[in-house]
Amino acid sequence: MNSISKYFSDLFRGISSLWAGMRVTGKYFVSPGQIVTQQYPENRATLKMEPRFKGEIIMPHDENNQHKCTGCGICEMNCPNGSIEIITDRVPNADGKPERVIDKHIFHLSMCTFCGLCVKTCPSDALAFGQEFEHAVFDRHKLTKVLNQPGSSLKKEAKK
Amino acid sequence: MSEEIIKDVIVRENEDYIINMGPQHPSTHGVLRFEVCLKGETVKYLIPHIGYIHRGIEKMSEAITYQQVIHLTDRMDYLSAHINNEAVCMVVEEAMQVEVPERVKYIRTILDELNRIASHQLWWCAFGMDLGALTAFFYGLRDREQILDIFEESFGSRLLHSFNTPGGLMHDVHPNFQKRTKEFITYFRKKLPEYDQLLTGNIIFQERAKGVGYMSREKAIAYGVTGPSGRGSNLACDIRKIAPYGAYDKVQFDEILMTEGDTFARYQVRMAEMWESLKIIEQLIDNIPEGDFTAKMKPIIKLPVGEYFKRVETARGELAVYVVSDGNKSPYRVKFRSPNFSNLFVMNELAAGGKIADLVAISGSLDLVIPDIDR
Amino acid sequence: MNTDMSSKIYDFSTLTGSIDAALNSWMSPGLAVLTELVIIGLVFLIFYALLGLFLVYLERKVCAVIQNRVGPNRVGKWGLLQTIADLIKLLMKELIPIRKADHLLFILAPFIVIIASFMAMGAVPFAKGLHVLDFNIGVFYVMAVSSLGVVGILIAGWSSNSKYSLIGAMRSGAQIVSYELSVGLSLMAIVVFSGTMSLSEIIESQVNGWWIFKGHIPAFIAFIVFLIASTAEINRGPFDLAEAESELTAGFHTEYSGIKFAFFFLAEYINMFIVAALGATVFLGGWMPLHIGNWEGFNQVMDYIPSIVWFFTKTFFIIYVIMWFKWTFPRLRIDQLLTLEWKFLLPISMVNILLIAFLALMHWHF
Amino acid sequence: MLNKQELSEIILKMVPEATFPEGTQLTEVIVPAEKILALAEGLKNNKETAFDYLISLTAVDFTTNMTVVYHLDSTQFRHLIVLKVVLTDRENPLVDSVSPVWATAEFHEREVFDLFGIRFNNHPNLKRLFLEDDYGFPLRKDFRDEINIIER
Repeated sequence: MNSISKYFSDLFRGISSLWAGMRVTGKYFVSPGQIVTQQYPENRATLKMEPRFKGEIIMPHDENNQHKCTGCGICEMNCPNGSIEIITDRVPNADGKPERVIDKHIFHLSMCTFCGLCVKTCPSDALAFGQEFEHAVFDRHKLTKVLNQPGSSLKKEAKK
Repeated sequence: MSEEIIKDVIVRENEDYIINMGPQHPSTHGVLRFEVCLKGETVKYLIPHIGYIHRGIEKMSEAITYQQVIHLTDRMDYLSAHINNEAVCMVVEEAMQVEVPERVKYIRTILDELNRIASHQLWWCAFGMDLGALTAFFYGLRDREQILDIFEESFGSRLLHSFNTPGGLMHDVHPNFQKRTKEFITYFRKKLPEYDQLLTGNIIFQERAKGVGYMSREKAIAYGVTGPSGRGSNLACDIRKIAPYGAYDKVQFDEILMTEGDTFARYQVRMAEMWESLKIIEQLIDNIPEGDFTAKMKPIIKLPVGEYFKRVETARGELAVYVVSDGNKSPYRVKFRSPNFSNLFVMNELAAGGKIADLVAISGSLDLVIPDIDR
Repeated sequence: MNTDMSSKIYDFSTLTGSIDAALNSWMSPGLAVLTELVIIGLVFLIFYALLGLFLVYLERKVCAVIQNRVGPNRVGKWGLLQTIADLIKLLMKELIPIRKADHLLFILAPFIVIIASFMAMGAVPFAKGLHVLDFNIGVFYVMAVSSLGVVGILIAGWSSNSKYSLIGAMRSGAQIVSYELSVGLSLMAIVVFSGTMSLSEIIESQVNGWWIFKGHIPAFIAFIVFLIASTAEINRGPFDLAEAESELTAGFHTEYSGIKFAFFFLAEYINMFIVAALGATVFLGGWMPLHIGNWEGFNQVMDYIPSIVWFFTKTFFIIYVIMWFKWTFPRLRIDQLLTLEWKFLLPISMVNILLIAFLALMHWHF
Repeated sequence: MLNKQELSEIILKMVPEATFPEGTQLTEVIVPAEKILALAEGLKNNKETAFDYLISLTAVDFTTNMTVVYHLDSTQFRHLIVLKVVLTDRENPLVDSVSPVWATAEFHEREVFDLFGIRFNNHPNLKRLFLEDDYGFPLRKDFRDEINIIER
């Protein structure tokens, strides 16, 4: 006899478990307020990324187009996959002695894995993470960026 | 493929009915190919083929410094990226006898547990989808977004976060990290019962999962299956209990062990582990000690000559890092004992005799991440 | 008493009668019948296509809201043109010929599936008087025709020369054949109650209350069995083993592309509509408004809602329940599927038929 | 839970030629190649040691020799031990396979064969795991591949 009662108890337990699952989906069907989708292209104006978001590597320039990169090449050494190339040249400074100045700070965004070692190990904190994340381009070479803007120069400050 | 392999496949082909599940297949969660020999619906035997995503991480790490190896390891098991990074950092710290500040231990353990919950959530989504409950996928991902936002706010990246460096953390956690984590705990405590209501209690799900893919404790030990998959067969292999690291010795949590050893047992272990992780975070989140977020470390790290070994409990099992150092700034040899590599090869024993649908359920319950297998 | 009540419901046969009279006045009777057939064919084709597209859109929206997403909202006002865009895309897709496939059968399979659902659509009573084929064996006809679809699926699985589709076809063959038993038995329950097999007479017999209320417990059991078995019959919900995404990628229609895939896709949704319409007609009284015993006022008010609205609300309610099944439950394994049918549904519906026959004999139903 | 002293006594009883290097993080044992299978079975079946869990089997190329490293653990006592087999022959390194003792060794050994070229005799099916057949053995120190690997 208990096999028959087990048969029916299985049946009702099964149906009640099915109904429990349907209650969950039913609850979400009747509450469209829970929809979490963000309409990405439309909400581009209001979309603000976190301040620490690792979008890309940038070299911040202040108002009179000066940056802090001395061209020492420590970031180039620390980059695991060689996505930074520093080109420096010798320019005689104020008192005539030739001094190393950064010419081009080439950054291959296509090879960068955002590990952040360059930003961390830079002695003069010249690099930082930008929040820009739309990097889709049609031509691969556009991904090779020169971080120091043309006509920018080293920001002179009291030696720490 | 050389002729010998092609000839070998042809010979096997005309005897048995062989289908290839993978490398592009919805339920292999990555580029893994199962060569399945079928008799009608039942599986006779199964040969896993791997190597489609072998990047040679161990070879690469012989050419780069210890800090740079860190961000290679979170490309191995990308769902427990933070735990992998922490493993390598701890090997280096122990080798250099550097004492990490208390604050770093607390933060690392909280982030490990958040990472474990996020990984179990994604496992729950994929497992539900494998068995056909497509809605489970979206509920799991919706809740996982909360954790990824917390990570994004503190680390800057959601999945692969190189936040650990030997000696401590890259920078300190975000000021409202604690507030958001506590919000997440209360939020997720309301959502977890819904997971059980939707899938665990469901009679169809239980029929699909109970009694499928039984793995005895001896077989688990023989094949080196660790993590929740091993604990489903009553194998106490939780490294957080055996060799506690970080702040695990200051926390009360119990190791979930199931005895049935089938797919449903492994499922229950992971579901219960989510509750445990919430408990661990709750005990730690309020008393993170003050202090600096990294110990003083020289820029070039050179490990003293010798061999170092560290074991860590990732979301999928035991990750062991074995480093041989010859004194200069990049390791002489690094071996990552990845949990998925051993968990994978028990598939043939579990799937033989079952149906194709069981094969999908078993591979889902073993929670395989393929880049961790190939390294 | 019930004749004058149903007279107040708008009768489409007046409309069809007037068209018939107009046609006969213009041309010879033979030609009139021919043009009527052409008109019915055209109306059906347009209705078929629009309904298929709308159901696909409805499913994607329902599933989206259940899963906390928005669903298609880019093409057209609320994404309404999405399915039309999909259809055009599928029309433009190249029909990839499969090497070493059995070409005749490969092309024939989608047509068999479409024809089967077309023929079944003919016998559905859309509203009072709006009924294309009113056989006196309506239920039997629909059952027979809907089992033609499985032949198309088997041919598709076999002829596309791929292991996955062969497994998918074998699975769905076993599934549909065994679930037709329970669908048949659950429809039989109401045929025993109403005494006739013709769909319009079944609806007439529900004038003083739908069978699901009049037949109380056994009719409710038959309705539940019908819902489960018909979801399995159309390869949907927890029983979609034929095209199980996670195991067989796409089952029997893996190799199909372009419009041939669209045929399978559309046929699945039209089958869902047919099954829902059949359930609504037999259990929930088709286009018959909700009448409760002798509450005159209430019945009068119910009659003002046109009968076609009644039919479509009931059908779309059942369609929603079928969709609700699909987006909640995991998939059954092939052997569990068959044990569910042979060990649970079949005995229950057999006992149910005995119970109903006894009730009908003793007139204990309302 | 046995400490280094007790473990070394038990091992010396089984394999007299075993040597125990000092100053290592874990207890290490260097064993001659032909004795490894016997020691493996002994350590697994011995009740006090019960090393039934092979954590990992790997190899290190010390240019002068190739060392196969076995990390063992016991699920009962949770004490760790590291076995090492030193192979001086670089052209055809050969060692007995321990897959009869631990099932997971079969695949670890295939990986070591794939990356180092160390052959394991009476291994059930010694084929490469990751790479094609004509590719060399990448983890050897003398491996050169001009196309893919850039020497920095």
